[in-house]
Amino acid sequence: MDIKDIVAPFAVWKRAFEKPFTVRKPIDERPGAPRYRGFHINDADTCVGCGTCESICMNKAIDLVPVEGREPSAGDSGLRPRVDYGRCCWCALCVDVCPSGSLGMSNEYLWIDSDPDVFRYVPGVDAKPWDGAELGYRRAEGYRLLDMERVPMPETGHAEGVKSFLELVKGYSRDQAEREADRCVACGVCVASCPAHMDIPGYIKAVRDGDLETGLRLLYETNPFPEACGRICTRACESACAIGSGGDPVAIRWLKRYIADQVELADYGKSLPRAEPATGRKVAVVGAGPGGLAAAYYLALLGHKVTVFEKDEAAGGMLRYGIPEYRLPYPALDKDVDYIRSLGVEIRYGAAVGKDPALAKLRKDFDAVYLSTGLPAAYRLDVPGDDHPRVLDGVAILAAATRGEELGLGRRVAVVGGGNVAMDAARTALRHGCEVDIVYRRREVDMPADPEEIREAKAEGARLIERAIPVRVEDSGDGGARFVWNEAEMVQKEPGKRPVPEPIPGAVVTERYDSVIAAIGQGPDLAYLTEADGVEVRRMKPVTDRAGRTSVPTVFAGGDLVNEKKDAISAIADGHRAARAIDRLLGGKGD
Amino acid sequence: MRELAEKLAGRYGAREWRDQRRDLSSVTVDAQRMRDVLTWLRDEEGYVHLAFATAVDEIERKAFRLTYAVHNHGTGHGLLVHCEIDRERPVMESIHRLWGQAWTYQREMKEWYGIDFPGSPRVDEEFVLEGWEGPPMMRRDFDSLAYSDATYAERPGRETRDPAAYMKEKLYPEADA
Amino acid sequence: MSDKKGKPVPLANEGLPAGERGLFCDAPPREYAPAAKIVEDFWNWARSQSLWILGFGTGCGAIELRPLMTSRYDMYRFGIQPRPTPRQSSVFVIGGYASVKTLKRIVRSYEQMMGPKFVVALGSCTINGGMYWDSYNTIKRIDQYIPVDVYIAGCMPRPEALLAGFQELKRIIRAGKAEGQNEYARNFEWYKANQKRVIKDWNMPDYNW
Amino acid sequence: METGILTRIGYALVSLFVITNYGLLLIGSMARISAKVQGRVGQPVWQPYIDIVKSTAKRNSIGHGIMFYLGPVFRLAGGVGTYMFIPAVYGSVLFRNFSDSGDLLLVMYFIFFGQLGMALGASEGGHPYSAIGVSRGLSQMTAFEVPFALSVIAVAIQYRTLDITAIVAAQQGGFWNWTVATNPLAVVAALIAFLGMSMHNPFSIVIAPQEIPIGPPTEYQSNLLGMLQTNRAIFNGAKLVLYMNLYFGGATDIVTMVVKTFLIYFINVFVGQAFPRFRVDQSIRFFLGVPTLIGIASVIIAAI
Amino acid sequence: MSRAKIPYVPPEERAFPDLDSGKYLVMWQGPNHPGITGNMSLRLVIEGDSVVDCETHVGYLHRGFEKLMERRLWMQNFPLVCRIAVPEPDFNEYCYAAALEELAGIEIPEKAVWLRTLSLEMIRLASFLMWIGGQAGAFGHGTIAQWSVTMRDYVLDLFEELSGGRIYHMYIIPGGVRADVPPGFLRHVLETMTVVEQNLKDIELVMFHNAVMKMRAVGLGYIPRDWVERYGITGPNARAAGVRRDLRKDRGYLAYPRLSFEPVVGTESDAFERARLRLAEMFQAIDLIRQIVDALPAEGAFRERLPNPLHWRIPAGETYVSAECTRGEYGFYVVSDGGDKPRRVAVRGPSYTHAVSVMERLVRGVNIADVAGLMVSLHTYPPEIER
Repeated sequence: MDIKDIVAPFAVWKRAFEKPFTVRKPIDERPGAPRYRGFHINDADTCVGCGTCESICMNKAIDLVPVEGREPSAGDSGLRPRVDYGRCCWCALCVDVCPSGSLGMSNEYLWIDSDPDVFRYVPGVDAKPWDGAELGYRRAEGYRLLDMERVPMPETGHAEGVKSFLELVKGYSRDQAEREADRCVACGVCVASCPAHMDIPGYIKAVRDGDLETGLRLLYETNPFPEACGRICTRACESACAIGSGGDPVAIRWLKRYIADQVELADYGKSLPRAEPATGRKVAVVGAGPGGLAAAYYLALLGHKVTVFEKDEAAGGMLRYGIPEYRLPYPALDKDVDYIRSLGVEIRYGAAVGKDPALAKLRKDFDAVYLSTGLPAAYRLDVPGDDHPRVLDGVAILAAATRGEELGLGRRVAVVGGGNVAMDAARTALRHGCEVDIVYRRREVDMPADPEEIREAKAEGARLIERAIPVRVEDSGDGGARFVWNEAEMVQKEPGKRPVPEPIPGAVVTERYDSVIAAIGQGPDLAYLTEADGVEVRRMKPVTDRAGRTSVPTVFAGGDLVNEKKDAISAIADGHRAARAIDRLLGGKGD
Repeated sequence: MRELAEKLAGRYGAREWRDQRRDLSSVTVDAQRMRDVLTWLRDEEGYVHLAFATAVDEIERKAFRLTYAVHNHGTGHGLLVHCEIDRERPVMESIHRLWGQAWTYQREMKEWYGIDFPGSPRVDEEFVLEGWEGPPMMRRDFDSLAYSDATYAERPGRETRDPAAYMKEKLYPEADA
Repeated sequence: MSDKKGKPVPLANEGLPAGERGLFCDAPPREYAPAAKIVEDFWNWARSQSLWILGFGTGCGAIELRPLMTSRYDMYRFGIQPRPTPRQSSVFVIGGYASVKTLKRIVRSYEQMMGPKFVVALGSCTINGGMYWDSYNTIKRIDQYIPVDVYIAGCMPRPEALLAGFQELKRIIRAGKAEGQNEYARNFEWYKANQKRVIKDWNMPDYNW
Repeated sequence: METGILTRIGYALVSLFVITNYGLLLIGSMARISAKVQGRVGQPVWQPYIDIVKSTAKRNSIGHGIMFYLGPVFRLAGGVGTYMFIPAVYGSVLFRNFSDSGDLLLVMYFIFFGQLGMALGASEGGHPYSAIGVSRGLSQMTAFEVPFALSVIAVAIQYRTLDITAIVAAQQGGFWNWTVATNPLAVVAALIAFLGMSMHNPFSIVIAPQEIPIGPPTEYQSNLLGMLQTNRAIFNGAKLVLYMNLYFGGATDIVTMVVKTFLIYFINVFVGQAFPRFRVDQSIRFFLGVPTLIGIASVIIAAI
Repeated sequence: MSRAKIPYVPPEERAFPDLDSGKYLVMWQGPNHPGITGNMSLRLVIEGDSVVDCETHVGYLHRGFEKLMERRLWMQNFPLVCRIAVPEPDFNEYCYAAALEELAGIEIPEKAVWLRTLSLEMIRLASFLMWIGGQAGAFGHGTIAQWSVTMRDYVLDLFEELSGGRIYHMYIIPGGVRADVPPGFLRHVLETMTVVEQNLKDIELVMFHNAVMKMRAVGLGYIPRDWVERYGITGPNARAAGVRRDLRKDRGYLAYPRLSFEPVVGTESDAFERARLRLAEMFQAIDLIRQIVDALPAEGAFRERLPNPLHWRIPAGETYVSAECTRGEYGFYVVSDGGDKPRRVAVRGPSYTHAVSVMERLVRGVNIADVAGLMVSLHTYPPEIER
């Protein structure tokens, strides 16, 4: 010990002459850092109520609760996360994981109360002083816990694809499928949007786990057309996908296709339920489209004897005759149909109900009849000259292409319409070497067709003419037709409704085409419904309840014939519903 | 490292040598020989540092897998020495005379897994728990959440909804009807 | 109240060795009526301006008490200071989760404090279990076992939040609402029953102050 | 000038009141100075008042037998007694207390008295830390009493009286008459003992929270604690006044008293902030070492 | 100062004093005791003023982490692990993340390596700053504690800026780190380091050239050199005993091989030496932080893409990842059975050794006033003992 040891400690007094370390008013002077993980904020309008925050929270601090004034809708469960500050640990994993990016944290950290029951609130709904805070924790730019980018689907390039009718989309490999399935957060928001309410999270989990048998079983619970739907479904589910609220939605359709593609038809029986013992009841299904066959499948499963009457020479309806082969190859569709037939469903081809046999006979011979005849009659353009021989029917063109007939479209083709049929027709025409213009009344964004279809049609060389109101078709005198349209502008007539195209006076365009394909919609052909059948029809549709019951107790109807959505999956859902209702009618339990 | 692996295999019948990293390997020996192996490793091979000892409940195999992590400061190599003991009558030889801190790990394993180490100091005393009446809680068949729910009161008023079920209830309630 | 075999256990200090009996109280706690308004108001003011924290770091929360009692935040200037013995302390800061083993010490320390005594509970764990909601060894709600005056949300609450919590506590004390001691006395049997439900080896007298 | 006994009692009470408040404010302000060294603002100067009011306002209290209650009473008696026999301000009627009735030995007895009373009471509390604290306190006290006693002896020899008033009187007339100038060694020994007496670092082991929370007063609470706190103020004041009288020429007016006692007390804080604390065996060894030698030397010097 | 060497007694050969003889007093130190680090307790048998026998009692902070981790997803455990050692969560985060990355075969980006190193060194500094306050406080030097905890707070400010949390940073996430450095952060780091370094110099002057401190600490808690292996002592406690062992050098994880530093080694192996060694390590940490700030890549990714955390499965396997924390070897032993939850996570906290076996040995014969100082000088964080 030396003298320094005694003197040096007095150096503490140096501090007495310096500024104290003390923060005078810490509560006011020290706000949380710009990145501070304080209390939660949520943009309740961006939030989709998927509950991923709830799933990731290891503290079970988050509940999904209904909030006032917010009802469930497509892609929004209507629920909002409620945080329990009796559980939260402020790890912000919920913020990092939030697919929509609506959840964040303010840098506010003061919440003091004597009542322990108050520490729960729905951020963004229950007003708090830190609502809308600028500062606070947000997930790092570009870094999320969830992968927001879809695993790219291997496809034939456009230049290559347009040359043939070979399937463009090649399908996921196992690794790709599992990676894509991994992106799903299993929130289940998509289920409501699917007309058939398929167990989407369930079969995606099966893909992830590599358990395709379970996956197939889940698919067939609600949809006996996985191969077809896995390719051409309008996939309302993907629009509703929570991951899609902040990135690419999970490729639900491709995953469905992956399951169906991977399992051989011969192996279907291993995982799918067997039909129940025969009930001895007979059901007739009119129309072997997706809706009719779906009904047939579920009825057959329930042990009923099903006979399907199909006017064409092959089963599949619009799936076969309305969708070009490059989107849905026939072997894939055959696989679906063959499995349904393997359950004992009998399909009578070339049997146009109404002519042979009559509906009345079916009603007599069978215990129940399911009408699923779809919309075979194309709408006309409804302009002067629409009876010109070069004005063709889009559906008919597609059917002809399916049958392998010569289309004879010529060199330049106009496709009028903006729906999927229009796109299919246009792309089919492109594959026949035509130059194609797609003429549509409104804008591209207003087109009812799948955006992907539009994009691909354009990529394959179709020219898109927007805001063009058809005026008339004239004969060009050289075997073609002159198609005249009036350019239009979009006018917002009523607030809240979608804008309406209004012709611009004088802006009339005339183009010469070899063919003008009208693809502006189809209507039903109800000729087979006679007065005597007693099925009430209103606005060209049989009147049914949600289960498909018509005014005649033993007659049911569904699919495009009655359904507003007019897509395969809705028809399948109708078929399934009707099958259950029919089963109940026939004395079963209906499930 | 190969040399050590061969020596261990030759002398003590060690098996399943696996190199996890450049500086970490694992090996399995018989439970009866564990003490000898550790003594040999410590005294002859320079594995003088016992980093930790713990157990893993291999409930499917009805066994406890004990892990002793020893470290050689000279080579910087770590070795996880495993052995398995019967889960029904878990008894293991104590190594508290080899390392001065080993008894604590053994006490922990006794309390947490119910593995007995005869002769280890204070091994029968409670370690971190007090008045514990349940089974050894680290065993995989002990359900912590169920115990917690049954024992400790929770603040009421929590309820959550599954988005899919809620949407079904609101949007298409008739689907099952 | 009954023991494991269903035999009723009287709520008292029976069963203590004769030598130890003198060390403990032989009557349950009683409620204390406040003094005349003006006197009580003055006393409450003094109580609020002289908060002595029991220096018992029961959980993680103790970590933020260190900054609070040192230069940066300097809680002394608000009349708050740590005190090593429960006898002299008036505020018990429950620093987050309480394991069963600690809960026993919390109860005992709390009972040894002289009234009026106040409890500040920090963080999620004291409100509804926090991170350890599924742990076999931590209680979920501290208010089942001792009365709590102020809760501070956070994990951990920052020192500033603690300070704000103490300000709130002061406000409550001045308003004469911090009557945890009386509440404990009033619901003594309920609290004891809750405590005994989770503290399995109850080896202390019921009246231990 | 002889005043009536009642008047004197009245004066003494006023004096006691003043020293109590002064002691409290002194504690408060020293806490602030300590805080400054530690880089913080520190508690309000009047915080000790609030603490006492708070302690008194406690609703319940726990006793451990009659000695437990008597402990603080003895301690208070020791504090008041010490003060009562010291002239706070030399020549002042109001602040002369009963200094003419007692002498230095009586005062030293009172300093002990409080400690012993406290020891008895604290031991009664039954807390092991109290007992340990008490034993430490007493052993440390015996140790620092050695240099202190030696220094007092030196002063007594130097001024040939045990009457404090006389000692003060002898130091009047400027700095060079103060003991600190005439016998600096005695002052050094006494000041070192003072560090121990006031239980500041490095001699705070008795009430050290980290080592034994918090020593003798572990079990004391409520109004008993309030009493102890009050006594701390009085006792501090008394000791400071005693030191001022013995070594620093006393005070002839209240301002001088305040300044001098403040500075004497400040020495404590000055040292206390710089050092950690001794263990009790170390502090005993320390007191019996250099300070005792200094004390002996001071006695020798005084004797010569 | 004489350095009394305590003869070596194996743990099983305890004194077991006859408690009924009336010679001894059983006294509990803790859990409610300001001289105890954290929340644990020592059952001391004392004779007069010195300790004859000691039993440690832990478990007051037992939350069952290892059980809870088996119940939670791999990613969900990441906010949990940092609570195991409250004053320095980052080592838990690093060990857990590194173990997962090793098992899952993930390489983290270069920038994350540096940011992890930065955060580990910053928390080392913060943790030591808190410790030095505790050490000074245990010997009664409250002034140092006041300063150093404030200095720690300045370092915590940096963490708050970087990670958004003061105490629980949850910054080192499996796959990398949570966020990039905010603008101006590195400047703040350097400024804070200057302040802390200046203050540490003051502390060095006051605390390490202090007669009373030396009297208290020199010779206290002497750890013989051969105990290091015998008890598995690591970190500063081992280095103070003259064992040159530092995982940062020996294992060479993260960016440490690219930093220039030498492990500090002591000789005297008592409380004072350990304190001095830790002070030197604080200066070393400041130096390392400056080196890291210089070397930190400005650009680049800081996190690797991970599978969806909700159903992340890690291939079956096991590993043990250790890191040099302020108290020694901190390690995570992680076993995966190929599922989405860990099969077993065992945490090796250095306090396990220091505060139980070594503490029980060292405390015998020590004055009860020194128990607190001794305990702090071994650097104990009870939560990592009981988890």
